[in-house]
Amino acid sequence: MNTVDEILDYAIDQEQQAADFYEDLAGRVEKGGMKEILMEFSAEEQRHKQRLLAVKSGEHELTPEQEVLDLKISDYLIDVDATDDISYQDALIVAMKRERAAYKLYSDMAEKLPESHLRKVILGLAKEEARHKLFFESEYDERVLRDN
Amino acid sequence: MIKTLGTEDTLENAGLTDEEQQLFSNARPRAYEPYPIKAVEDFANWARANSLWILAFGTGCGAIELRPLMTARFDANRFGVAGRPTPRQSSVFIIGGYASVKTLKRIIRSYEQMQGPKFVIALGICPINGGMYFDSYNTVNRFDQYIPVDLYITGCMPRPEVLVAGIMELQNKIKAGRCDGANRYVENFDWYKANQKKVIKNWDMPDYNW
Amino acid sequence: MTLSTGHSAALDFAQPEPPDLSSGKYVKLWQGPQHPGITGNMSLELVLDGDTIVSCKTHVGYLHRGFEKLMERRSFIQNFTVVCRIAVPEPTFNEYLYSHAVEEISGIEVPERAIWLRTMNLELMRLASFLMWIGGQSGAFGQYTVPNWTLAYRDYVLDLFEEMTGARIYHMYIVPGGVRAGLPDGFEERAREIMKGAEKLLDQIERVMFNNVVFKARSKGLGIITPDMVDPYGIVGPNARACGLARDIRKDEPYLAYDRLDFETISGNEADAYGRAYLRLQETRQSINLIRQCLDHAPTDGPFQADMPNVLHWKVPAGETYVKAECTRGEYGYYMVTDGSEFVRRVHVRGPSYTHAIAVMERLAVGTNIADIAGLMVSLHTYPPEIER
Amino acid sequence: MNLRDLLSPFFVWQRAFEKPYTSIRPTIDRPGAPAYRGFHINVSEECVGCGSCHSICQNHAIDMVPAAEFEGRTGDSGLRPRFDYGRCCWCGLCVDICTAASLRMSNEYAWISEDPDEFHFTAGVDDKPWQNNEHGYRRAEGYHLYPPKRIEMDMLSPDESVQSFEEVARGYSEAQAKLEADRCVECGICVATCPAHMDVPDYIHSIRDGDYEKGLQLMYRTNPFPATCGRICTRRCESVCPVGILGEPVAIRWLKRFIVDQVDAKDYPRILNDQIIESGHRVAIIGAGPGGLSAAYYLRKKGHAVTVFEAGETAGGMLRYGVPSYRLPDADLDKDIAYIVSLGVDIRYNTRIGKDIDFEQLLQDYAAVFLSTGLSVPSNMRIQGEDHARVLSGLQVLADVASGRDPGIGSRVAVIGGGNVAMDAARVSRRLGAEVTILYRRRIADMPADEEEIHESQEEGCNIVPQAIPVEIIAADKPQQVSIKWGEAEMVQDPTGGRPRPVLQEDRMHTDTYDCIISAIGQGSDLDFLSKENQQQLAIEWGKFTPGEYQQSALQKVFVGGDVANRTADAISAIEDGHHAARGIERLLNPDGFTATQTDNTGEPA
Repeated sequence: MNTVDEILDYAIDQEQQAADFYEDLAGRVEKGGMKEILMEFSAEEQRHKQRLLAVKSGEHELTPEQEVLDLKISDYLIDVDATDDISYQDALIVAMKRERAAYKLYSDMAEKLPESHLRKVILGLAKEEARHKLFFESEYDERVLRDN
Repeated sequence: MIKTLGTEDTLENAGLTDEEQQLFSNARPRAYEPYPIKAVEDFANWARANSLWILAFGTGCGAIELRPLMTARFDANRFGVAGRPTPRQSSVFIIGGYASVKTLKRIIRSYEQMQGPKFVIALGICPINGGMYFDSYNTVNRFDQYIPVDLYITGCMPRPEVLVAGIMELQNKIKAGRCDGANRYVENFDWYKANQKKVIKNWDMPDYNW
Repeated sequence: MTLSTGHSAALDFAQPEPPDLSSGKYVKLWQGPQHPGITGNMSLELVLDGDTIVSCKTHVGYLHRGFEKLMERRSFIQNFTVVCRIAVPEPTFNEYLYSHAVEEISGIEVPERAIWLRTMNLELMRLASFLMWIGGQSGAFGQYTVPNWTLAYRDYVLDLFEEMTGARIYHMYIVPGGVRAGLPDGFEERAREIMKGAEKLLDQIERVMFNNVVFKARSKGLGIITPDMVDPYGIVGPNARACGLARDIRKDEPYLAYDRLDFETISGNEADAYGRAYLRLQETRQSINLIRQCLDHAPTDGPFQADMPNVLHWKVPAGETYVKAECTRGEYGYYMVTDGSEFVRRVHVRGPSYTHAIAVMERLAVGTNIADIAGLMVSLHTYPPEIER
Repeated sequence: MNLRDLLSPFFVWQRAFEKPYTSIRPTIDRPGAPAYRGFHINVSEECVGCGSCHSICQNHAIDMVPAAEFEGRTGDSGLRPRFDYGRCCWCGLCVDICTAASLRMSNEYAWISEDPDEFHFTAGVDDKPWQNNEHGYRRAEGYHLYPPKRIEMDMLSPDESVQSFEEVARGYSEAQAKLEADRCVECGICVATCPAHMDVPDYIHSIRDGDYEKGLQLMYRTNPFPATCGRICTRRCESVCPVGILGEPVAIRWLKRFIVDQVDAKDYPRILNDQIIESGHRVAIIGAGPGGLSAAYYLRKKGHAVTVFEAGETAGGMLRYGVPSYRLPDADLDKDIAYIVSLGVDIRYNTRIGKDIDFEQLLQDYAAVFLSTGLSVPSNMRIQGEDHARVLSGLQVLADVASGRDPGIGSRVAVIGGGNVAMDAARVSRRLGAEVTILYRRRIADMPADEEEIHESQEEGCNIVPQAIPVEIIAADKPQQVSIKWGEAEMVQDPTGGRPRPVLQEDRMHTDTYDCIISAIGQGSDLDFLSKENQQQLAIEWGKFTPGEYQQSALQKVFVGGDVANRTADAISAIEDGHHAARGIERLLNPDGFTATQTDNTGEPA
C-alpha cells in the first residue's frame, strides 16, 4: 500500500465490507425493526464508499486539515458481539467501534509516515472515518443516552 | 313656481300631509354634469377645492375636535375652510361620529339642502363600522348606507392634525374630479331612500328636500 | 348663608298660557339641532312674540346612544372605556366616578400615588373644560377673539393629557383599581410652564372679555337664578354658587386628595350670566392652583394600581352605591347596582346638564331676546351628550 | 358704561406681538406623544395568538385570523389579531391584557380612505408603515390586568419531606384554588398542546363557579386518570400557558387535582353517570398501565366487554411501580383505577402474554387487541464492570419501595442519569436515609426530568454533579461497596447540528466509592412475547411501535399505545393513546355508526 490509489482502493474495499457486514447481519436478525436499522447502516456505509470513489476520481477532495469533534463515547464502552438478537444499542456500539477502529488504523498509519502527499491522503481518510464515528456517536448520544 | 313632472320622474312624498305636499317639490335630484370643456371644469374644481365651506352641525363627539381645527392652533381658515351656519351656504358636510336615528333624519335633511357640488367627510370610527356603539339600539352603523361619504377619517377622536390632512386629501380628490359622492346619491337615490326609510320610522318629510 | 327651602315658591312659577299659534300673533321657531348657537346637538322649540320669547321647550335625543344599556352587557373593565364617551368635553369625571363606584362595591383600595394622579387628572380636565367654556360663552355673544385664544390654549392642556395618558380627548387613564401609568419624564416642568401661561391668559381674558362693554351689556341681568330656585330645580355647581350658595362637593364631602389640598369654595353674589361667567373664571384660576398643589404632592414612585383580579372574568360582589364628584358643571353622580355577576346590573348616570338644559333653560328663556338664547344656554354650561347619554 | 370698559377690548392688540399659537405644518410637525395610543403594532414572533385581546375588546374590533407562517408552532394558536379601525376605540385594553406583551401601539394616527371596508389590517402580518415605530403606548411597568404570580402550593418543607413517603404537595384550599383559577385567560392553547386535549379552560371555569362535579365530568371526557394526572402530569399545558410568558403559568395541574380532591369517590357513579349498553364485542388489552386502562374505560363506555392482561400483581403500571408515593399516593391512583374497574373491566393479574397465554390466542379470541406494555427493561450503560452486584437498576429500586420491600441501597448512593426515574430513585434513597449523589453527563438545564423534580431533589439534599460521564465500575475493597470511575465533561457545540454534546476530558478523571450505584439511564421495551412474524409485521422502530391512524398497527386488529408507541413516554400521552385507540377500535367494530365527531353515551363528544 504505497500509492494513493492503493490506499484509496483499500479504504473503499473496507467500506464495502462494512456495508456487506450490516447487510448480512440484517438478513439474520429477527427483532422487529432491527432489519431496517441495519439496512440503514449498510446504506450509510455505501454512501461513505461513494464519497471515497468520488475522491478517487478527483471530483471530491479529502480535508485532512479540518478538525472533527471526538465525543469519545465509543472509547469507554465494552465490546459487544454482533449476534442474531442484537439490540439497537448494541448495533450502534458495533458500528461506532468499527468506525473507531478504522480511524485508529489510518491515524496510526499516518503517524508513521513522513510528510508527503500519501500521508495527507491517509490523514484525510482518518478524518473521514472520524466523521463517520461522530455520526454514529451522535446517534448514540441522541437515542441511547437520552436520560443519561 | 313649482314645476310638475311626468309621473315616472316624481317622488311620492308620502310622509307629508296633502296640505304640505303642495309646499314641497316632488322632483328627483339631478346629477351634476361637468362643464363640457375640460379646462373650465378643472378650473372650477380648483376653485371649489380651495373654498371648502363646512356645515357647522355638531352631529356627534367629532364636534369637539372641530373647534381646535377652526381656531388659532390649527387654523383651518388658511386652507380655505370656513364654517357656515346653514347648509345652503356649505359645500362640505362633516359627520362628526355616531348618528342616532333621530339625528340621521336631520343629517339627511341638511345634506339634501346643501347646494351641489357637495362633499361629505365622516369622522371617527362610528360611521365606518359602528365603532363604540355598534350594538346600540339607537345608532346607525354603516354610514354609507344612508349618505354617500367621500372620505373617512378613522380615529376616536381623529386629531385635528389628521382632519387637516383629511381636508387636504379632499382637496386633492376634488381637484382630480373624483369626488362624486353626490352623483352616487342621485344615481342610487332609490336605494338610499329605501335604506333611510328602513331605520327612520316616522318619515314625515319630503323625499327630497332641496 | 341661609338656604331657602322654598320649594313651593319656586314651583309656583306660573307657566304662561300656551300661546295660540293660530292667532297669527306668534311665530314658532326651531333653534337647532343644526344651529351654530346651540352647544352641541339639541334643539329648542321657541314661540316668539316679535323677538321676545314667549315659551321655550327643549328637545333632546339627538345624541342618545343608550350608554346605561350598553354598560349592562360589557364587563367591568370594558365599561371604563365606554363611560368616558358620555360627556365629550369632560370624559375623565366619568372615568373616575365609574372606577370609584366599582372600587367601592368590590372594596378595592386605591394606592396613594393613584389618588394624587387622579386628582391631578380631574383638575387638568376642569381647566381644559373651563377654557373651552370661556371660549364658548364669549363666542355666543359674538366675540370671536377669545375662543381663538382659549381653544388654542386648551390644546396645550390636551398636549399634557396626551403625554400623561396617551390620548387627547378620551384619555381612559383612570381605570378601576388605579391609573394606567405614572407621569412621563419632564412632565412636571412642562405642566408648570403651561399653568403659568394659562394664568397670564386668564388675566388677558378678564380684561378683554369681562371688562368688555358689549359683554357686560349683554350678559348682565340675563338668566338670573335666584337662591330659591336652586333646590327645586336641582341646580348645582357654579350655577348655584353664583347666586351665593357655597356648595362644592370637593369641600363638603371631600373625595380623592381634596381634603389635603388648600382651597376655598368660591361663591358669588351675582346670579346672572355675567356673575356665573366671572365665577367660572375664578374657578379656572383655582383649578390651576390645585394642579400646582398636585404636582407638589404627587408621589413619584410606588404602585399606581391596586392588586386586581383577572379582569377577563371579574365578578364584582352584589351591592349598590352612589358616588359623586364636582365636575365643572356641578354634581356628577353614578348610581350603580351589581348582582355578583360579571356584568353590572344597572348604572344610572346623573349629570348636571339634565336639569340645567331642560327645566332651568325652559324657565329662564321666557322673556329673553332671541339673540340671547345662545348666550344663555352656554352660561348654564350644558353638554347635550351628557343629558342624553 | 365707563370708559375703561369701552377701551379694554382694544387690549387684544397687545397680542399681536406675542408668539402665535398656530402650528405651521400640523400634519408633519406634530407626531403623537411618545406614549400616544395610535395604530397597533404586533410583534408576530412573540405573539402566541392567545386571543386575550379579542376577548377583552368591547367593540369586537379584533378578530383572530389564521396567519399561515405561524401555524404549527408549539404553544402558538397560529392566529393573529386583525384590527377593524371602524370599531377600535384605541382604549389600549388589548395592549394591557396581551399575555406576551407583543401587542403595542404606535404613535401614528393618520388613516384616511374613501372606502369604509379598507380599515382592516392584521398587525404584524400586513405591511404597515408604523410597525417599526419606536414610540407609542406600551403597558407600564407594574400595571397588570391579571395577577402575574401564581398562588403558591403548600409543600412539606424539605426537612419534613425527606423523613417520610407522605405526599409533598399538600393541595390547594378552596380559596387558593379559586384565586388561581381566576388567573386563566381561557385561550385554549393548553387544550391544543395537551396530548389528551383536556378541556382545561372549562374545568378551570368550573372551579370559579364552584361546580366541581361539572369539572369532574369535563375531565373524564378525555382523561379517566384525573387524580393521577392532577399530581404527576408532565403538564406540557403549563409550559405553553401564555400567562407564563410574563409571569408564572396557571397551575393547571394543581387545579385539576383540586377538583378531584373535592369529589368523593363514592359519588363518581352518580356524577359521571356512565350508562353502558353492551355491544357484544370482546376486546383484549395488554398492560394495565395508564394507556391500557384508559382504553379500557372508553371501550367499556362503548359497551364492549374488556379484558385486561397484566403481568404484575396490581394495576397502574408505571404509575404504581415507577412513581413514588410521595408524589402520587396509592389512594389517589386507586381512586382512578377503582372507578374504571367499577364499570366492569375484567383485569387478569399475574398473566404474562407469551408465557401464560399466547398472543396468537388473543388475536383469535378477541375482536381487537390493544397493546400497551410500556417500557419495562432498564437500559444498560455498557461500560466495564457494570454487572457488579452493587449496581442496581433505578426501576427495581422504585418497584421494591412501592411494594414495601427493602431495596438494600446502603447509606451512600450514586445515581446515574438525569431523567425522572433517576430523580425518583435519588429522592427515594434520601427517604431511606442514604446520602445521594446524582451523576449526569450534561448540564442540569439539559436534564430530561421535570424541573420541579430536579429542584425538589436538590432541596431534599441530593447532590447533583452535572457533566460527569461514568467510564468504569470497579470492585471496591469491601464487597458491600463499589467504586465508579467518572470523568468531567465539557459541553461542545456539535457542528453537524443538534444540542451541545458532552465531551469527556480524559485528564480530569475521578474515582469514588459508594455503597451502591443506581443506574437509571432509561428503559427499553420488551416485545419478546410477539412472534418473529408478528414482530416483522408490526412496524417497529428503535424498539417502539410506529402506529398509524387511530393507533392502529399494521395488523388490523392490533392497536398500540403508551410508552411503547410514543416518543414522549409520559402518562398523559399514554392516556390519550388509549382513548384514541378506543376510538379506532370503535371504528373497526362499528364502522357504520362511527363518525369523527361521534358522541358517546352521555351525549358528549367522545
